Amino acid sequence: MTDRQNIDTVLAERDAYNAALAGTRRRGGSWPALLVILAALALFPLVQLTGGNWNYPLHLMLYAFMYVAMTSGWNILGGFAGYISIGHNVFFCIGGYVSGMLLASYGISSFLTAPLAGVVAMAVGFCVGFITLRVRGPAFIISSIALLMVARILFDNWDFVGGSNGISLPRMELPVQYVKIPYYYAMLVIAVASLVASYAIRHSKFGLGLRAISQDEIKAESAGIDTRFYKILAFAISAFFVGTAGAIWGEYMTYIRPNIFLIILVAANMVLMCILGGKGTVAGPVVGTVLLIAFNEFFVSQFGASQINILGTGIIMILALMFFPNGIVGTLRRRGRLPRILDWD
Amino acid sequence: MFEVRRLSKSFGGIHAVNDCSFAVDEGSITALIGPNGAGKTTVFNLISGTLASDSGEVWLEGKRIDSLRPHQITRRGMSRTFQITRTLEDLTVLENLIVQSRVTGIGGLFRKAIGSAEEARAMELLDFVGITRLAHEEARNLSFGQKKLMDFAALLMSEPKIILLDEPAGGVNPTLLEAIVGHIQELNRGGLTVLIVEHNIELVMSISHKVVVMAYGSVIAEGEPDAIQADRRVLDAYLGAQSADA
Amino acid sequence: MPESTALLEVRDVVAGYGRGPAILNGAGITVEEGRTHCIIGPNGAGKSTLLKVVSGLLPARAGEVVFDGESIAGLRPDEILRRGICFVPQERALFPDMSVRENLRMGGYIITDRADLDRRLDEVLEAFPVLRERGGQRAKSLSGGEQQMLTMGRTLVLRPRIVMLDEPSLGLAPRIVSQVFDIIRLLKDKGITVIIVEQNAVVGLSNADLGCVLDLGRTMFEGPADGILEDPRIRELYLGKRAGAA
Amino acid sequence: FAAEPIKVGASLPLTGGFSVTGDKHKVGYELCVGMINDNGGILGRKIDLIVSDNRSDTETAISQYERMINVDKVDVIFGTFSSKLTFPVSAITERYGMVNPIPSGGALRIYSIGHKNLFYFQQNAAEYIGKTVQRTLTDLVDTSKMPKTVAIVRADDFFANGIAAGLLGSEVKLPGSGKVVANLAPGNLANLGMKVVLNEKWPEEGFSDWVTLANSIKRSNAEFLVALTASAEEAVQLTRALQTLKYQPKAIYMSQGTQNEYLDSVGKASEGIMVHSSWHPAAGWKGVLSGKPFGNKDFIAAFKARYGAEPDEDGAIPFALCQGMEQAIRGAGSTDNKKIADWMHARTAADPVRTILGPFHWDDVGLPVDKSHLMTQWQGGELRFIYPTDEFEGTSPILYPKPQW
Amino acid sequence: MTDILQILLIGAVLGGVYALMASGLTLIFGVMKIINLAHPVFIIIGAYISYWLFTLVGLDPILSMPIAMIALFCLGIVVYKLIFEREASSAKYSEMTVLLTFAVALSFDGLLGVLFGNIQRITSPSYAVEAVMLGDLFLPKGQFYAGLISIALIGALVAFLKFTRFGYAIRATTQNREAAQLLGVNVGLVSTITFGIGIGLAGASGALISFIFSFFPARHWEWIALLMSLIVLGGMGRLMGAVVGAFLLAIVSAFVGSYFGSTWSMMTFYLALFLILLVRPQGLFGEKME
Ligand SMILES: Nc1ncnc2c1ncn2[C@@H]1O[C@H](COP(=O)(O)OP(=O)(O)OP(=O)(O)O)[C@@H](O)[C@H]1O
Ligand SMILES: Nc1ncnc2c1ncn2[C@@H]1O[C@H](COP(=O)(O)OP(=O)(O)OP(=O)(O)O)[C@@H](O)[C@H]1O
Ligand SMILES: [Mg+2]
Ligand SMILES: [Mg+2]
Repeated sequence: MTDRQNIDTVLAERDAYNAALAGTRRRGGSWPALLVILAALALFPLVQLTGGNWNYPLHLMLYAFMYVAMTSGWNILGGFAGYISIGHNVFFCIGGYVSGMLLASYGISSFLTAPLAGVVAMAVGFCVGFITLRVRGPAFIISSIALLMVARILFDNWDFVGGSNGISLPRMELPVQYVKIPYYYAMLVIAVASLVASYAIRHSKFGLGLRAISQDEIKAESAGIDTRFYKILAFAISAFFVGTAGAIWGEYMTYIRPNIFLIILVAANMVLMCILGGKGTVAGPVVGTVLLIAFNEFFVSQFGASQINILGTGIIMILALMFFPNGIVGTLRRRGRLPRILDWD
Repeated sequence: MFEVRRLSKSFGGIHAVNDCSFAVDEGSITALIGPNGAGKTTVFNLISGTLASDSGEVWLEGKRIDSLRPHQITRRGMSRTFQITRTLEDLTVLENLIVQSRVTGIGGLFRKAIGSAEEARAMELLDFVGITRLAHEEARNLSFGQKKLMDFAALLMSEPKIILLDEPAGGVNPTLLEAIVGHIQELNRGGLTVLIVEHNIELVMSISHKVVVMAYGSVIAEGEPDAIQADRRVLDAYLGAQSADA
Repeated sequence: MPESTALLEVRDVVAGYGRGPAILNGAGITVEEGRTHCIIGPNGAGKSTLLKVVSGLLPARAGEVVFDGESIAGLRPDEILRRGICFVPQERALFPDMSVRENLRMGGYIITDRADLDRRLDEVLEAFPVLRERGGQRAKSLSGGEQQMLTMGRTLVLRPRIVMLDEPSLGLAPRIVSQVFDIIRLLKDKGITVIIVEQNAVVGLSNADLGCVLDLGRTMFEGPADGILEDPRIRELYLGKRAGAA
Repeated sequence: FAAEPIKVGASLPLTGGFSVTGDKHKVGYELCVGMINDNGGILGRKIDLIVSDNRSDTETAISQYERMINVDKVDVIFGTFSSKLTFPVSAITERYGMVNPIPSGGALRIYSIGHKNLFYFQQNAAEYIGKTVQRTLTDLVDTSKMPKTVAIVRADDFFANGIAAGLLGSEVKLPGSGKVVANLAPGNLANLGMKVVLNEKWPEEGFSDWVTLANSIKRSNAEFLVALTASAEEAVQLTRALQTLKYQPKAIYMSQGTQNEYLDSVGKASEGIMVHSSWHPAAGWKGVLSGKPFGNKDFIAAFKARYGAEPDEDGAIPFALCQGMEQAIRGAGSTDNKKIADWMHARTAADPVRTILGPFHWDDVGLPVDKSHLMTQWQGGELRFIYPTDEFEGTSPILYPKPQW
Repeated sequence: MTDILQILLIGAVLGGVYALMASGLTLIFGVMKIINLAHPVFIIIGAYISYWLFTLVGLDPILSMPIAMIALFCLGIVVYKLIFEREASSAKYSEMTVLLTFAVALSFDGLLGVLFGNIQRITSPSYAVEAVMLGDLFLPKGQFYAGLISIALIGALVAFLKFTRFGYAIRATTQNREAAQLLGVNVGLVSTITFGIGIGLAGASGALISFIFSFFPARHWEWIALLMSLIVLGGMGRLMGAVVGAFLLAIVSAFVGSYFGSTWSMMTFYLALFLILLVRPQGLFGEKME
């Protein structure tokens, strides 16, 4: 039998025990470093003046910006609210077609119409969300795949927009070394905007509500959160960024057709990048996007583009999920090893 | 202030709630008791809008609320806890509390998630239920009883006018329970209306002003605690031998 | 205490979840064959964690778990079950879509001799006539009390040497609570050693032979149940003042 | 040691839906480049061919040409397979002022958006293939035995839609601006006096319901079936389904199915099926390689010697393309794409590019002038060349009506 | 009338095959809550096994079905052990596995592509292009045999679950994993074997479709949505639901394909899915979740 302890000792010990086990609060990110990076990105296109051919790096970077924007957008619904959509490229497609058709028919540049394209995507997101957000978990994931398939069939058979053959868009007449720069900046702006939005949401009541929804909707409702409205709003906002990115991408490609946008791999990329980086974190989409694109380039340069590429992506993903189940950002944070520059939550 | 009229709900063939009516007076503590499966939790679910009733009405402060959605009901000042605690597992305990605080208008949506006044209040509540150290812990890591305590603290965050407690004592350590009961009574004196479901009969009898007894989905008795405790039907259906000893 | 009577000896266990801090810091319990034990302690003390360690659901980081003279630390839950330790967790552990009979049959999953199993099933149905009545009904449609009986009945099919129940009275109406403790006595009569964790400490301890107080992840006190009930300090720290009135 | 090699880049669908043909394009390019290098290269420089696999995916194809042009810094590119991939790629090559010689990409729309550096290395745009179908039937089939009804089914694919537009006589429009590129009315089927009893398309990806489609065809009772498949694989699937259901029309024409793989997969069921082609072993075209005559016969011999197998259309076309580009680089005297384009545009009927697919010269948009497709038919497990009857020796008579399954 | 019967027949025989394709998926979902997006890729692996056995040694795909099944059963076990087992304790298991299976699908897609190239294949046993005539109606033999075998296999599976001790364990694990574990079920083993069985069924259906559909590694993406709509329609995790869903949708899609054109036949599956989500989210046979 243990000796009988004094009540006060026990109470004091309890306090000590509690202090020892107490969880620590999160730190904030470091802003100056981010601003430096942003400035560097903004100045990067100047390299074209050096006379070298930097078109491919520019292409890769704007491609990465595009995915940052789409993945952050996706993250608002998939990460914060916990509704994993494998059909978000539908909005990518809608954005591309709205701006693309305006460009092809009236010659209005996508740079002007991209926000409108985003708004249309948002509106469609609103309507779709109204139906599909009634179910959650596996059923929602499946419904998102079905949405993708339905959109594909509809676009393939919609003659007005050129059906499955698509339509080609007028080119911007610029000397070869400058031709990527406008798109570079446009994508950069969208990416930064999506990150800012994502940050703002993450730190707002709305974001907290979404995270509550991702955990337990009934509980969230009874806590006074209008879950239906929150979810649909999240869906619409996330569609906005994906749609805007699609608008610019369409003009950049100078050609739009359903199978550029509506293949499952595009959606998969969004999901993968987000999960790899850390779902539900602000920095996760950036980390995931950069890593995945870097891996992909690595494979292409080492082995040429081939099936090995797909195999490699798959294996990386398996390993990432097994060893970083909360994404790189999420897992590092849990272990307290997250560099401050990535801690935006 | 609050009234349930002829509420019914069935699942498949089971009439979980059957033509159930009772009223809760403003500023009172009313207990809802009854055997397992009597339909108490279902009544809570119907009142708070978590479930849609088959028929019947729910009135709060002179307005019908049975067609409202749960969050609308919460915003009218009626909050509840869950018998099987529902926690937002990935959120920290602090966030679990903050989530319950009131958000107004679209502008409010984009206000800072954790305001400093809210945080102070939340910490105060956590301190009261003795889990301050867990404030930044993810809620999934709490023990059964700790979740119950967190749930209770969170309920108070929204500063409700009426609270529905579904078995708040189950799984909570008796020492702490006393403090909590004391707190509820104090709030009640400040004007809070309480409807409580509880199997801890001693607790029920000591704090409630009125007791409503349910069995098989309907109210079988209603009245002052003493009268209820002496009621044969209640004894048979609910209390059994054990309380006869007490 | 003579060594020979200890059926299960848990000593100086250190355990925690994942990479987290140690929740149990030298907890232990000595379980004597054929006696009923009650573990009490504040919320988050580590009571459930201790049972999880014994049942093999959670690995211990240090310490010994000796059952019947052999160490069972590191074994899988089903292996530990085969040795005769059965654990009923805090959440009711039924198979909701299986019938009552199928649930009972699952209780004897590790019994390969069909005839023997049938005999045991009969015995259990004899002991719980309600279960025979509801044989074909799905487990999830039973009331809380019936579900608890089913859980216990299922344990009886197995005839383990030790049964560990985590808060068996949780959420049950007083009438059913007394039934549950009747069943626990029945188990004891059949020679089964019982360990219960109870927040309803007074009732728990008064139905047990031995008690154990767990706090801060350590065993603070171990001894005869009535001794614990009467100790004023323990009463103040863990049982609540009200307990005195009971 | 000689000068820097000439880098040539090509992105091909080596895997994915177009893999069978894509793979053969690689073989065709490699054979030709290998022979040029054996002959000492061009302008004293060896050729370094870089082929990458775009998995039949549009975005990958685009990105690979970007990469080849900007990172690998290729001097010349060879085109990719299929209209679907060529359409977007042509925008990239145009932007960088690269000549885009196209082995396969016959849809008229590709040539209607004002690109200046495209050169098509087959007989004619897809929309005009119907002419060959029409002439084959009018010239070779007795009017009284001519089918009266026709079912036209097609993949919802660029190329197949192009052929269908010609056969059905639709307008070819640019969506968006709505500009009409060509009005093909009344269409070859109308010219043949046939009534269209079924007009159906299937999605370009993910279609597997061939039995239902075949059942619809059978229910239509059409005497002539036009099946515009986008790939050899689709041709195989459809043939098998039709065979299972014992649909017995008087004639079947397919847009794909000249490949040896087709024969391997359907066997005797191929008997009597007509497929148009750009190339046939019997065609006696005379070409030039490394400044020396190198005709179709030489190609077949070289192919057999190197790969031990019979070549087919999909090996011949890229070979011809490479042959043409060799002449163009040599003619331009440099790998400057501007000069190459000018040289190619300057070709005429009298002074064409000479390849194993015959002579080529192009109009402003890059389509060949004065050439038309061949019609072939599977007969006794061999692809026989049945039309035109007057261009070369070795024409076989048509097998009509198609024998029953 | 003959027309209608004919279309019905075509749909029905295909339904059998879909049912088998979906049954493994449903089983795995039911027991482990894994939405196996890699299921179609395993089907394709099964198809490759039959293809090579047919091409190299001339073994009939129906005869090689057991081989494909056993091989895939083993593969399933290996994959489970390597990848899924360590996740099984994670709180977000169900969600994680969606992504993991996706990654597995991607990896096998790539691996098969490296090994065999993304070239379309199909086995050609003689019955693949023959039909049984029933008066005016014909029944494509390939589909007919495949449908029959599928139904037999599903029947065997149902019996296995209902009547064997292991079947009991599987069902118990489905309903309450922890409870099953505490009653002495080695849930790790049960999960492993169940996963193996599910993948084995994928292998079997792969062998059967090897002579019905042409296949290549990347083809599996096209089947994911189709299979998913079947299991959602029936109620996720419900074996009988998946079977009924498969027949229903196959038949409806045959009618849509016949009367509205082939382009729209796939639409049947997705629209059905949306409809069911709208009207009865738990599926035809599922029970309402909270
Ligand atoms: N979602 C549901 N589906 C089917 N039956 C249900 C459902 N919820 C409750 N029931 C049934 O309705 C009846 C009333 O249940 P309820 O939970 O309201 O009882 P209770 O009075 O809260 O009991 P307890 O004291 O055990 O919590 C029970 O018979 C229960 O089985
Ligand atoms: N899964 C988990 N991960 C991390 N920490 C946990 C987990 N489960 C419990 N804990 C922590 O372990 C401590 C003990 O928990 P345990 O469940 O054993 O308490 P308990 O004594 O059973 O309490 P109660 O009476 O409330 O059930 C608590 O402080 C809790 O925060
Ligand atoms: Mg209840
Ligand atoms: Mg506990």
